[in-house]
Amino acid sequence: MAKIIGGIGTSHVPTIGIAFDKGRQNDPDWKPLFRGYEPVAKWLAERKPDVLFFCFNDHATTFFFDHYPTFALGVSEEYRIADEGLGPRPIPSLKGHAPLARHIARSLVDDEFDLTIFQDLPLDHGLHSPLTMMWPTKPDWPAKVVPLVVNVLQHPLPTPRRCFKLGQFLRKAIESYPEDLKVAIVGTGGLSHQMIGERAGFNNEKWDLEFLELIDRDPERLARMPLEDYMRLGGNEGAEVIMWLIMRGALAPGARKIHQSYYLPMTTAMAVALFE
Amino acid sequence: MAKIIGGIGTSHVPTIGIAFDKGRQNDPDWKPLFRGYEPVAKWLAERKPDVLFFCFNDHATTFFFDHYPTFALGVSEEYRIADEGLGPRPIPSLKGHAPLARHIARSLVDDEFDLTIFQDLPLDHGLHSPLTMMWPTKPDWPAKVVPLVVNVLQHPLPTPRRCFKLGQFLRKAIESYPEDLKVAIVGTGGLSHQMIGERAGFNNEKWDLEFLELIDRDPERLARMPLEDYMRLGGNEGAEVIMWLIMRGALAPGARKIHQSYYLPMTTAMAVALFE
Amino acid sequence: MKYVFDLETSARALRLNRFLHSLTVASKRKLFLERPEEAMQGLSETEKDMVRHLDWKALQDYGASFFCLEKLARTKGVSNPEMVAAFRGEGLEEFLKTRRVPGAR
Amino acid sequence: MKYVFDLETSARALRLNRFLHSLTVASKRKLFLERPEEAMQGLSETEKDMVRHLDWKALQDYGASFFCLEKLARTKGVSNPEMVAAFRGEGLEEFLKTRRVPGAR
Ligand SMILES: [Fe+3]
Ligand SMILES: [Fe+3]
Repeated sequence: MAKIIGGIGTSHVPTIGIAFDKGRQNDPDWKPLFRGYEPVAKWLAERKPDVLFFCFNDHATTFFFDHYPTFALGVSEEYRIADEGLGPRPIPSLKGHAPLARHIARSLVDDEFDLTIFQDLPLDHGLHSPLTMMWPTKPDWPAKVVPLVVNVLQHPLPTPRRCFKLGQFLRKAIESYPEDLKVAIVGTGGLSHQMIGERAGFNNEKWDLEFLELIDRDPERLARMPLEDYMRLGGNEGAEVIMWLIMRGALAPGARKIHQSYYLPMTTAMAVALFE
Repeated sequence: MAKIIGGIGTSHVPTIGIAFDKGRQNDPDWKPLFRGYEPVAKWLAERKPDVLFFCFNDHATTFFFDHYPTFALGVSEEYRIADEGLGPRPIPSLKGHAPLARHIARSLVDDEFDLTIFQDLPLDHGLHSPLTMMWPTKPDWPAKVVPLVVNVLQHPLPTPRRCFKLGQFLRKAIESYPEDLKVAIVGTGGLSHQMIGERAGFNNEKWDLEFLELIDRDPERLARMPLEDYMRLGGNEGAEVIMWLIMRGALAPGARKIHQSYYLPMTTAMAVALFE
Repeated sequence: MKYVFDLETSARALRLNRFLHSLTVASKRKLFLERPEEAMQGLSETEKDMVRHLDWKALQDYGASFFCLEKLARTKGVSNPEMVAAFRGEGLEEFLKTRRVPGAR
Repeated sequence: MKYVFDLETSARALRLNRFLHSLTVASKRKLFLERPEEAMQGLSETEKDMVRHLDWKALQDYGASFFCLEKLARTKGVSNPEMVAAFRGEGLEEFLKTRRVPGAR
């Protein structure tokens, strides 16, 4: 049977990917960020999950507002790297675990999650800007992904409670897959930032650290918070951390945070946390 | 406050629309079909709903399998008529009630329905082949629509139970809309037919009549039936009658069927029923 | 064979279904009717051959969605009863004999 | 103004956002860079003018999604901090003074 071996929460700021592509690992401005991901990369290299289940959002790249899903699950064997205006990043196409993804689709739809199913579409930095901090790209990706795209752009967004519940049923879906697979769940987004309006540039380090504590110790409390509170505390765009709740909901209730890093250089608080 | 004044269940066979466009109202082969819709057209002309909320499916016309939603709600002011291979039907563009549709979107997403939202996309015969049997097209449509597109094509499909529950929460959504509007709900699809495989051409009149009885008297029982039973009893494509359950779920529990017509000329059993 | 259009079938026949679906665009239909080989570029030889011969049963068994096949049928002036008859392994006239109102199509 | 990208905003600015989104296609970017007026055909005069002047604040207030604006910014070589500064009504240098690591962009 497939097994969830742990979870990762991570920012997905596009500049993370650009810093990687430009080889800024030792640039003093970026070094603290790269250092923060090292324990996660090491954990992945040692624990060798067969699949990373990625909860992230597309940034009006592949999905446009004429047809916009709340939760869209990818079921392809392969995903191209999307062009976001600078041409695709120079990294390999992603390998999808299609049989697991299709099993998850069946299980979640049966449990009354109204998924959109997608295939043969390219994926944007929401997935692969954090991925290159954690997984080698050469000679190729070490294993496969299953992408879940979440609407955090066009309101109404799914409620935090719905995200947490989706995680809980995702666990059931994965654990009922007959093949022996090791799966890690990745929740992306945040932490605090606001890119628009007079409050653009807003951050809230106090809330960020509280969030990093609650996602470990009391995710149910986060699940009960209305989305408006996330927007007020973490900024309009910072509310995307509800995607961490999907990851947290999929972990065993007794899972614990074993690593955390936080870096706030520019407009978005960049964080990574590892749960086991 | 908005109010649900009744419901309509109807087939959406494409030939219904073609028979209408070719003026076959008095052709002996089609006359029984047109007669069956007359009481419904009369009811609509008398009760004058401001909005028809339409539960139907797209037939791989507007939505393709690279990005396929379970439930997609339209929120546009206007919808073009789709080209399904013969050019668009010669009928006016549909007028959408965008403010009501957006209110429903917010209410349903808040109640944990994971809707896809669409706008500025054309609609196919799933909606307008029955519509032209019930509403005048000249000088223009008499009122507005809100379209809900349901996946009944690519498995996994939503469960019958989920469809019924969606109807119940749709009722809550509509009744909480502040403006005084009269809304009728239309559920489309079926009845028995199978278009593929060795069993292509299959019908089951006995099951059809039972379904027409249960949707009136015991929709909860229909909601408990697994999808496989619908496919076995009504044919693979006939299982699309689960969309009638959304309509039925949105009606007051005490609503009763006040008209029914059934005609099985060719491959699909064509039915229409009116509830108040 | 169960003929349920599931995610496995959908993935397997995605390229073919995408071609069939593209016939909802008037300019694609025109190209296909006038220069079919050019319109079918990108399909495999097997796929092209089934389309060339309007081999409805083979297309279905390969994984074509009935609703995508309808686009090809409309483009080529073929009715649904003709397709249904082909799936049953019958001719149209034979199939129509099993129907209550053979004229209603 | 709350700057929540809701369904009302989305509908109001759909045409503009569709144009911005189209810049994810390399050939559209090329056309826009070489013959902007041709690429902007279909936009209203107001919309064209905001794009011509890269008036980030006006585009935002009109209903452009930040994530669609990012496509225009990448195409024109503008960074996110420049856009954020414009939304705040500041110059880039002024904005960077408020940041902990001004080089990290
Ligand atoms: Fe994001
Ligand atoms: Fe149908």
